[in-house]
Amino acid sequence: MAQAAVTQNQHGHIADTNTGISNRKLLMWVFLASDCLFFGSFIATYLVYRNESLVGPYPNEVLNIPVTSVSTFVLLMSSLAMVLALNYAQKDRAGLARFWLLAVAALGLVFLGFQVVEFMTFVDEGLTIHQNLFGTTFFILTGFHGLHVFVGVLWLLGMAFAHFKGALTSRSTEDLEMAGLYWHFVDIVWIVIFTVIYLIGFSDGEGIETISHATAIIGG
Amino acid sequence: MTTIAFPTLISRPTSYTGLWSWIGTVDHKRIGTLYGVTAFLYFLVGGVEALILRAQLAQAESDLISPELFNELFTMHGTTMVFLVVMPMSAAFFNWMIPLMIGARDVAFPRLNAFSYWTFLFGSIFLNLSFFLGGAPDAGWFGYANLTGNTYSPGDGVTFWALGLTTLGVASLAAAFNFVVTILNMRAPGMGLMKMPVFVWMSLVTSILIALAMPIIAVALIQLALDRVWDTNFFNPAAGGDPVLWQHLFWLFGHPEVYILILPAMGIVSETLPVFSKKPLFGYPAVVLAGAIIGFMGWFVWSHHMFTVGLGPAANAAFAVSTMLIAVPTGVKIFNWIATTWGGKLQLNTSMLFSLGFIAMFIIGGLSGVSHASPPTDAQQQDTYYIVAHFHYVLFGGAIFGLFAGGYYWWPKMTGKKLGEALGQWHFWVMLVGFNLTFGPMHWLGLNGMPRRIATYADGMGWEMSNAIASAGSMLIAFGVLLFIINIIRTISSTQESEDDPWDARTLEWSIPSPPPAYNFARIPQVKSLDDFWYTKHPDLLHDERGEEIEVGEPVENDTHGGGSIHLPGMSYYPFITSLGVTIGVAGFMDILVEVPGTNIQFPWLSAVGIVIGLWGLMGWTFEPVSEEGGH
Amino acid sequence: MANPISRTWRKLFYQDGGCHFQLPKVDSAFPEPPNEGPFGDAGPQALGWFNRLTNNGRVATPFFYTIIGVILAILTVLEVWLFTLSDDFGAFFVPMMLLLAIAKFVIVVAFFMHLRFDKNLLSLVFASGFLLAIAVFMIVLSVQDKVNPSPLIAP
Amino acid sequence: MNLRRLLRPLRSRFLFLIPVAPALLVACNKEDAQSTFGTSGPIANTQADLFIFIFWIAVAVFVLVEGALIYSIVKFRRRGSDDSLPDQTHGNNKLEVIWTIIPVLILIAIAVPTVKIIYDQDGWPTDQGPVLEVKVRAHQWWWEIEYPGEDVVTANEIRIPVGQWVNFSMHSDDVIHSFWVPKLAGKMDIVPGDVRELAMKADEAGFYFGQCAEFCGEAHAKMRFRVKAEEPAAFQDWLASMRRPPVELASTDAIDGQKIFATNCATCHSVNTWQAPAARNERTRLAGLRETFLLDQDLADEDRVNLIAAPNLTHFATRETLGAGLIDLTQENLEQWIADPDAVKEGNRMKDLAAPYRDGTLTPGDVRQLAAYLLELEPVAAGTATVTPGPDTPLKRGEATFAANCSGCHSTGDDIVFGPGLAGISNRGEEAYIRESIEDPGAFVVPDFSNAMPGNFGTLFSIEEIDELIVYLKSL
Repeated sequence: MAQAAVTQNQHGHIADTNTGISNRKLLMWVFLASDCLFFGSFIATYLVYRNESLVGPYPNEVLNIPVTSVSTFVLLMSSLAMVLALNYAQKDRAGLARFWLLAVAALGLVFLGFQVVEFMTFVDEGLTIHQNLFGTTFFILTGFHGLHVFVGVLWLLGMAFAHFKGALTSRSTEDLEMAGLYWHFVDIVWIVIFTVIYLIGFSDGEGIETISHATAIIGG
Repeated sequence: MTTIAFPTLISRPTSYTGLWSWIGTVDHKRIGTLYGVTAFLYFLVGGVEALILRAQLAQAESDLISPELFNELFTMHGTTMVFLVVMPMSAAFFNWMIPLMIGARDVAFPRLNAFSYWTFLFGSIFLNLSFFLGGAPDAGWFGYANLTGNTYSPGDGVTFWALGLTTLGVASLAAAFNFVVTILNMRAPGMGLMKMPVFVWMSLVTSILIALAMPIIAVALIQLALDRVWDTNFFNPAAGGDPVLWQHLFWLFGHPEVYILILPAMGIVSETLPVFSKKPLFGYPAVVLAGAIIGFMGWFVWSHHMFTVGLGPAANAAFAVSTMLIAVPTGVKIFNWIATTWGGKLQLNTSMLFSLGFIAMFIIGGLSGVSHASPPTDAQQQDTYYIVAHFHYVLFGGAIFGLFAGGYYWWPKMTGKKLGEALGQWHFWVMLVGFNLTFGPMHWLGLNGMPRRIATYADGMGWEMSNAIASAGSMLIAFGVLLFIINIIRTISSTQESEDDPWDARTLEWSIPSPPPAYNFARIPQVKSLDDFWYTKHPDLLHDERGEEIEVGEPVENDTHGGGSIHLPGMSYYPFITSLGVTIGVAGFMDILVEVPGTNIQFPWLSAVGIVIGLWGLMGWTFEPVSEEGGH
Repeated sequence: MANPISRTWRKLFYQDGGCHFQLPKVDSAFPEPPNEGPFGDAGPQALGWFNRLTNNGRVATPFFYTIIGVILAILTVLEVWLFTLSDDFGAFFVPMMLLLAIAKFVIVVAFFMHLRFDKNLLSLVFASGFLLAIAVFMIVLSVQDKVNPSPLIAP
Repeated sequence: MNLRRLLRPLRSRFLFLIPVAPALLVACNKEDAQSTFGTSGPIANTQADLFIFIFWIAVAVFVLVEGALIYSIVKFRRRGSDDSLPDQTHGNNKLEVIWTIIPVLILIAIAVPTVKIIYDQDGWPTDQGPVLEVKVRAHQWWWEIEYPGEDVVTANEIRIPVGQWVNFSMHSDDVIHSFWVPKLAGKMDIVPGDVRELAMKADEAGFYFGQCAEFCGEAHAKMRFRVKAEEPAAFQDWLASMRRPPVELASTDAIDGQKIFATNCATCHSVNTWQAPAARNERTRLAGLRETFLLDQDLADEDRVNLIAAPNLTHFATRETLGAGLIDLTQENLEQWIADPDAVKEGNRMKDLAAPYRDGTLTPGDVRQLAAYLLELEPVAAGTATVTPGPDTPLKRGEATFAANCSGCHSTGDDIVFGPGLAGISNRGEEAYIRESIEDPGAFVVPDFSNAMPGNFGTLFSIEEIDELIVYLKSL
């Protein structure tokens, strides 16, 4: 029992900390706050260069909203699967937890598949990272998001296969919770990207300064 | 928790001496020492670079070095001093002192801490390798686009710069996360946030600033690197890209960075002044609050670096006002420091002299700062030596003096020996005189119209005398540093031990032996008030001036970890390996891409190697138990 | 909790957990840190409204999460549907889209990422990063708009 | 309190003031060329005044705060081995409030005039007569100057009239530069892909020093220039002289130098923009280069750098400096410059681009002759103009375009310079053939010739210019 207590302590047992939050969870949230600025910079770059591309293809010529809506939906549902996996793990139902965990990874892979197909289609239509500002900012922003998803998938698969049974039960759900927080963050970044770049940005290239309208309305 | 054996491939380090023990160490004190030694070596490198620059500028029409070399040297001088000296030197003090000051046995994530150091070391080595591999970066430490593009910087230097700084950013971020968690979570029982030493407070603010500012520069550097390696268009005017965006991203990071550099020094003097005045810090809540406000307001002043870019009168006016406002909390700090000395019994030893020198020089830097917070006057001062004078008064007279104060103050804590006082006094005065000789005349130079970053200047501009004085002063500074090195060597070779608490200090780190044992605190202290340790020593002072009794805590009877024995995390090579992988992974984006057959994809093969190494390190890191079974 | 509706609600959506989020009391040898002074509780107090709105210390059931997931799905469908009608909304389109995105964002953060159940400090940490990003990049966008109204080739 | 007694222990430590003193004595001499004091224009005057205002406030604060600090150090230093503890004061809320509010008041005193001046100096006053527009294009590492509406193009020396507001509208064709004439106005950065404007006025005649203030690469230190403010009449004379033809070349060196110049230098350097059409062509040519530079994304990086327009040398001998305000214009300096430009200004691209340097065929004699030629490039005196500008016909404009862009390689006779002589070209084919040969030189190449003609004339010239060029060519 002493052994178990020590191990728990090393994992930042909640009782040890001043805030009552385990070290790792606090670390994760600080990291996520920091990552907000990371994606914020890329999104801001995209918005600064809205309607500034000198040559096409412009967003409305290549963006495929129906397809991306499906992939957005897939990612959103993966978040649901993630939270279910964690919930079952907390209830010591390792089998169900692993099932949902694999579902998350699978949905993540489907999302990545959509993204690969999307990128290839865009390149076929002449949009590359060199082509114009839209290409540069779009590919690098969504590419970095895709990279985050990919890392998340690896992490989750690691949790599901390589990691031990203990991690999927209530005795040490924190490992899973970390992965979950990361996964949900990747999802909310996509929520912003989907709205700002796909739905709002679809009209770009025709010189509509919609964002400044939005800032005017929201700010005023 | 079930532990499944994982083929970690290498056995964990066990010896506590020798080279391997340093590579595998996760002890915050050892890592702090590594940071300190590395930063000091880079201080010498950056100093030599500065001396060459000053030698070139000592006289008009000088052709001692080529303009190309001059540009490389001033770029690397700035980059080195900011990223490889002041930041890691602050990190050295963070590492050493935060756990000791808050009564913890280590930082929250010891292995992550080791990872931060090694990543910093590898990144800095990679950055400096550029001198030998085709030319150092020569576009300035601020790297303004589009001079950094392939068109105008065709060599590899700027790519080295962008990728090197990205690596350093990873190191800083990991360290910052670690310190935020450590400070928030690992305080001794009873040490509320408003009972923390000011140094810990400033470390917290600094770490939060790093955590939030570093991602921005990382993105800017990634964009720059992609522009150079993959021909993207982020800062390419030919495709409609706007070089001003770089300036926004850079200074959005760069201004918080200024506070990242100065706040640790402010924290240090907030510790030394009360100790050597034998008085509590005057207005502790105000000093803490001012530091936090500086940290917050520092986010909304960045465009004052861009007053001459032509952002328009509205933006200039708004940023002028916000910039002036930030002088208020800074002033509050200075007034509180002076009030701390007021009515005290000042012990004017070297550490105290450096602290007072910090205040004196920082006031000058702050006042010259106000004059370019005003865009119309800044229009004449921007990009001149006046600015060079200003920020050296803030960052040399400020940050470096503060770090020296901390060095002299904590040296006995870290090594168990006091640095020589006589040499120390010489060191301070030579440094102070040299510093003012070097950077004082630069005020005149700037107002006399001498732009920054010029490799040479014409005769007859009225700049000769001031430049000659500045160059002579720089030699004096070098002499001062030499005295410091001699002092270190003499101290190390001497046998005279210092007491555990030679300064009659106030904070928890002095309550344990010097140098501290590996486990820091045999008993975790129990804290009841600010400066708890001081009141344990001076129970007669338990009544403050309002007549309220200040409580003093007793150490916690039992160790928190089970069994009553102290448990320390085991050493590990994996942070080192992971750092190596990360650095190689980033460095792989240098000009060594191979084309994937049949496609037009440029594949950074070296990055793949780095990723493999990094993954191996991560796997080992994850599956290696924190400590050996039965190790306690 | 005599109210049958609230009882049903609790039955549907909450369970008493011996789970992770319900924090065990600290060890008695390890006393609760005393009041942390003017700033120690400032964050949690400022976010008290959030605390009151949420049912602190409870963990939801899979059914509850599914409901949240369905709501998110509905919001997404709504977004795409409104997008197809974007021409009808004119200047209101963008703020409407942003509001929907914010709603989804908040729901995921609050429920899926448990901020609603967790210590308020975590909300403070995340909000500081997120709101700071919004603030500074809004300023960048407004400043850049004036500098660079359109791609410009020197005449 | 006896001050002497107080200071005694510290006296030796104030020795540091002795070496610092010279630093304080080397105060600004406002006569220095780039001093920001002793200014000569309303913009710089106001900026200097505001600085002085802030300076005295800063001095007052400095004396008070440093004084308090030093007083505290001296008064409260520990004497001997006094181990007693001083009074343990923790703080004083009243003091905190006071020293928060006082700085706020001081800063308001600074902020109010600051904001007012920011708005005052945005643009120029409209009630002080017409404004002179001057276009500045910054290059690595020289300045191209144009007086729009006057058909005058020059480089590195800007002439402006005294007492008239001048608005500089500035572009950069490569990296960020910063335009700064300390005596007249604070600086303004010039960002590629955008326009920056800076208005200023010179109150007295003078030769004002200027310098690029934003780090712009290797020769940044040597990217200087001059602003010559003259009485309005003298300025108008100068403008007129820039439209007069050059004097007859006198020395044989100069005449030989002209030939060397035509074959080796004229591709980049224009000397004939005294003709109105040529001046317009120069602008078009530079605009074309710029457009190619900015918009042609397929251009290799090396080629992009090489798309360099070189300083205009029309009536070069009337200038006073050489190498972007670097050295005085004398025969000796000019020869040194031509013989080895890198020795004077490292980084400049002349040696990479001009054939004689690449081939190593530039002899000292050539250098002497070139310098002699350039130093004779002066406008004829007013009233002695022998050539009255003829009617501005398409033929004339075409001739000027040809002279500026083509004559380096093509003669108008039958001889071959680099390219074929063009006499009787209208007999060789239809107009469409000529047009295509200009726009796409590779299209019809006579077998013996390898095509060496730059392929970018189609983008470089406007349609009208090509039309005019064809009119001229058909007349041969």
